[in-house]
Amino acid sequence: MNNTILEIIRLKKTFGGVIAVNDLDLTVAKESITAVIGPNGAGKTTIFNLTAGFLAPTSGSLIFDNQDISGKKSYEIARLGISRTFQHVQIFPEMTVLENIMIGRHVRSRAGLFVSSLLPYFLRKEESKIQEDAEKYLEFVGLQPVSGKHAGELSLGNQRMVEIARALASEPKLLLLDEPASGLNARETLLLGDLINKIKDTRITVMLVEHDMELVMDISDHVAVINFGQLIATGTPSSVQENQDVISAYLGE
Amino acid sequence: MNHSNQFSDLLQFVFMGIQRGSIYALVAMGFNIIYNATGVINFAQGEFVVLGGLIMVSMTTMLHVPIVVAFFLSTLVVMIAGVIMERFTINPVKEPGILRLIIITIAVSILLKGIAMCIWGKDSYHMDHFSGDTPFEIFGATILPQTLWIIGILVIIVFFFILFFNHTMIGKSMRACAINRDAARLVGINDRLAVMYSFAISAGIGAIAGIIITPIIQMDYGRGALLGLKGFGAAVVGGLGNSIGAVVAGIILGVIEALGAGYISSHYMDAIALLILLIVLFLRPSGIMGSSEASRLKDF
Amino acid sequence: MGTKDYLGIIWFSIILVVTPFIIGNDYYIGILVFAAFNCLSCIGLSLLMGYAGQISLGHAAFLGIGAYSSALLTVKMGWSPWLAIVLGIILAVIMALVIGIPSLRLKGHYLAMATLGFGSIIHIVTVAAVDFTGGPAGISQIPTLNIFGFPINSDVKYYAFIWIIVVIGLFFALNIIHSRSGRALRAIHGSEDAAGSSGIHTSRYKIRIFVISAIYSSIAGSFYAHYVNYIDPGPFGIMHSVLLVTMVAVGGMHKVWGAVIGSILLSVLPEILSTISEVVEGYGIEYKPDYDTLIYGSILLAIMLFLPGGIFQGVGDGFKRLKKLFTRKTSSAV
Amino acid sequence: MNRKLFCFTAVSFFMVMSALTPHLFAEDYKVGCLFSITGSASWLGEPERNTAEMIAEEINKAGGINGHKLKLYIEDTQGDNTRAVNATKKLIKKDKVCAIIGPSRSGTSMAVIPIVQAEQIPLISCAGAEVIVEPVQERKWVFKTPQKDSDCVKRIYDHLTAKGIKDIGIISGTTGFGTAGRDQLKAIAKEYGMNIVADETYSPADTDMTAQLVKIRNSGAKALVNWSIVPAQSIVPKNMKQLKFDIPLYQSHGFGNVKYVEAAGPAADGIIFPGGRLLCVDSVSDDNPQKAVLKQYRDAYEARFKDKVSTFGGHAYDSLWLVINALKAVGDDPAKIRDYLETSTLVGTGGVFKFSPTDHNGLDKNAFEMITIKNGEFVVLKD
Repeated sequence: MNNTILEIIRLKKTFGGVIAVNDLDLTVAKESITAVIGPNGAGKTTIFNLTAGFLAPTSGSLIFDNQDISGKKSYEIARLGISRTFQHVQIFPEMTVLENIMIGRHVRSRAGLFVSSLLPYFLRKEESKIQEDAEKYLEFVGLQPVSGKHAGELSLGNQRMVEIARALASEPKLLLLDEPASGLNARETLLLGDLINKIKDTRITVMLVEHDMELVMDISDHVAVINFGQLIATGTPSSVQENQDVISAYLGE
Repeated sequence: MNHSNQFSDLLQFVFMGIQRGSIYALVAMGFNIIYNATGVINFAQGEFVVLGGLIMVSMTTMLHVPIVVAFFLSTLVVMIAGVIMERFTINPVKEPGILRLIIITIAVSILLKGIAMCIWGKDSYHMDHFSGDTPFEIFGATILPQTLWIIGILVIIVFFFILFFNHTMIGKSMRACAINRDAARLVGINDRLAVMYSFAISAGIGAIAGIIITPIIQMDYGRGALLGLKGFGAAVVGGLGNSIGAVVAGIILGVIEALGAGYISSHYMDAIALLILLIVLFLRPSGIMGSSEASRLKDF
Repeated sequence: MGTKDYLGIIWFSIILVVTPFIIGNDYYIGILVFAAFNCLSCIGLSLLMGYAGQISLGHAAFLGIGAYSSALLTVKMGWSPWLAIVLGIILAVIMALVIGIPSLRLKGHYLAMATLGFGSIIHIVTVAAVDFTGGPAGISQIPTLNIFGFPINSDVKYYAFIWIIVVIGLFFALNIIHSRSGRALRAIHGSEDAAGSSGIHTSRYKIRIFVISAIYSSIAGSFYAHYVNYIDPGPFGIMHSVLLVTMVAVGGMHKVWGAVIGSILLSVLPEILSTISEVVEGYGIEYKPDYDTLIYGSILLAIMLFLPGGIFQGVGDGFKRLKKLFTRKTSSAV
Repeated sequence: MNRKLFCFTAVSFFMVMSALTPHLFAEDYKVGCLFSITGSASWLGEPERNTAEMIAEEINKAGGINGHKLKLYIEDTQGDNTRAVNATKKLIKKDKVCAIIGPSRSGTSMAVIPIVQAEQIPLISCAGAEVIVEPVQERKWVFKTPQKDSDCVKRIYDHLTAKGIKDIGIISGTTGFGTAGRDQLKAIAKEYGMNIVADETYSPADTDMTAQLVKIRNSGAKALVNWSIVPAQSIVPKNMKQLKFDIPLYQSHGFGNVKYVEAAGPAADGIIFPGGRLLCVDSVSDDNPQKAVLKQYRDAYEARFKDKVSTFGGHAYDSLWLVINALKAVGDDPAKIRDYLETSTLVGTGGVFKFSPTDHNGLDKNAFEMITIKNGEFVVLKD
């Protein structure tokens, strides 16, 4: 139990009549890299959305760090220590790269709206601390050269890095990466793999949904295969690769 | 007061309500068609109604065009106005943020109002009823032939509406765009064209609403805002995007308004529909006929 | 607040101080007083539109709440105007919470609809509740303001007073934007999902900023009542709400400075138009104030289509381009 | 040069000059006008502006006022308070007018009163509400020409009393005019022993008043008074006809617009309302002192603007002539004009005015004529 950071128990989510996630059980080990794979429409992103609080489960529960988080709102879950990135990059295009990452420090700082409007001078210290911290994460993903640019002007690969840096800046225990390699070229994907390993080294658990099998097999400690909202196989990359159910799910019977 | 008298009063209020409500329903349908195609509330919807009414008045009283011909011509003119609006203000926008599109429709509504004021001035225009104004009596309550026209035309429009969206290629592709624009584009539907059609149809429905109500209310350039607002209320109460819901909600709103004016107070009549709009918005944002899950995913 | 904004405020204040000496005439100063009311409302509204990405089509109702609170409490109950203003603010906050909490919890632009309905209801109530608000006949003999026994009873005095208030309001607004909260607001505007996943309580921020923008309008409404000394429901209808949105959008909704510029520009526009009309009349072209509506609509539409960042950003970009052109030329010359 | 001749030439030159000066170099008399020419109440402002321009042209063609040209500064309030306040300031501070006529609406009049009181410029409002000139102590600089609401109510109640009707329903539009009338109807009812059994309202944008009328029908009212100035008022007679609700319908003087009669169609026939005599010039008896003025104004207006004359233009006519008479008598000093106005009399379109320090309206209930609609025309009611 102590080795588990996220435990998904009999999780179910339906949209109208469509069942997206069906009685799913899944555990994610601490400080591991766990990949969730499966054919399109298998319910992977729905699992992420449920975990990160963007959707409320129809039934079942999610235990994160010994705490039931099912049905909690996304901002609450973020405060508890789950950060995520999105399948379609969600950055703040009008803000600079540094500011984007400073947003990640939101949960680790306190200044309120009313004080900041009336007495901004008392908050100088905190503000410069936020910036200092953000710069560390900027360096971590290697984006210092573009720090002052508007995030919307960056290449997709760099935008992904901004997103990841922002997520890391909130000091999560669990990082959810939703198809981080989609849209990246081969070189960028390699760098991404290195980065994810680097993140793991900082003792953050990484859970990712990914279609790039090479990347998944390369970096994952565990792989969970989902089809029709159900878990059909789990294990090490190599064991999953040989699983008959997985092969038939991918190839179609 | 004896019972039959009370009943005839009630009936009278209901007639009044249905007449008002039918117009709200038509305006609401117009909102929905554009909403489904673009995800935007078209604030110029009320101006289509005004344009329809005013053009009809000019055609029948000044140019002496026969009513039936004028009816179709006025509708056509307003539909063209709708298409022009779409081609010149909605279509060219490259990165259509919802906020920006909303403000664009507000700008168009101001512009249309200004144009109407320049062409027709500020007088209110009245027009003869389609088939006389001798009321029929039903159980002690009276109903104008024009009201029957309004109800009849509403029914016909709803009928054609269902036919169009379920049984024609254009209608089906428009529906596909409303459900999932990306997917529709993938199967080769021109979504931009669908947006244009939606403006044409919604302008046409708005114009018809204006044409049929003008004999009763006297049309002037400034009526668009309130008609738009009430129709908007109907669209929300019926569930944004749900046109049949809008028709039901429009008539319910109209009847509640009339009953409110009749039994509670006429001083706050206009506030009643708006209050219902707010209550529905707060308690059931998906509308009385929509699913609550859907509203959470809506952009607007 | 950034250095640029400090410089901006200083320049703005200098312009404000110099202006009365240039224009001289009390009449024009009066127009600038009205511009100040719009400016104050628009600063609040731009926080909502530009930074929280929400649109309110009922802000004139908050003006009305401020104006009517001030008028009723001072005229009918003999309260001090300052106390009345505070009560107006409290009422505006309560109403903003009532409207904001349910509609801002939802994604998207439900606030636009709710405020539209709310704005009309407030307007209908001011018209219909004759015993309370005086109905369409309005409330007259609203006292002029006093600061420590010093009456603000001329246009010039009011000009000075109200623009000081605006500058203070501007200062607060700029502080908000450049704080942690302001960043959070901009993030919400950029991507609500990403903001949520970064631990930002999106709906709470949106509600707060909506409340703040309501406070700005309520204050503007109170000061309006004390300046004109008479109010009726006329200026608090939907059309004024739309005008305020127009001002913010024309000026540039992504910058508070845009709202300042937009509101001043559109407030003096009728004046400019009537001056132009006098000139063109000399050439036999008749211009009627009727066309004002057309011109407002056209300006708004043109800005939204071609300069979605508004005049403020448009002018800024123009300068940048010019600068680039200039530096390139000089460098190529060297 | 012969010295004597020089003296003679010089003296005669100065004499001729001084005789000519008022005509050649006299400063214009500046009068401000505040009319809601555009916007929602343009039907008031347009005839007012037309009338004022017509009179000014006439006066200037005839050589002006004591040799001074009459110059009008016409401002459009658009029926909006803010604009009205701005425009008033402009007239007083930029154009330096000596008197102001207008505004057209009661609300805008109320909004500008504090300014003219403070700046001490006489204002003759063209709007209906009585509060504009009352209490007179607080309205030193404010006058108005339209007939009083209370007099209109009295004429209606006189007529009802003569017919023996006591139970009445009232329905009014929710504008300044309608609300003021509603208050007066209720206030004066007791004096006449009237019993108001139903009190309904409708907004200017309303489209159907059957609900209100059914309520009035159920209240047992024997007559209905419809008090409004907006176009929506013509829906009331139409709805009554639709409901086959057949009791006498009285309107206020706000019905005095041919367009409303046209909009109501045949349903308008038989409506009774107290109105200015301008509406029914031809059926006013020849011995009425106003007849000549009415006929002259109507003919001039209709010939020039190809539009039916309205009582609203008449209010501007009366206001401007009051100012012109004052200018003739005392010149363009605002304080003198004000003092003169308080003693003015005028046979105008709205009635025979007799102003006094306690009466800044100068009209009584005889300013109204009971008018009815016959075949879509206004005629004097004879019974």
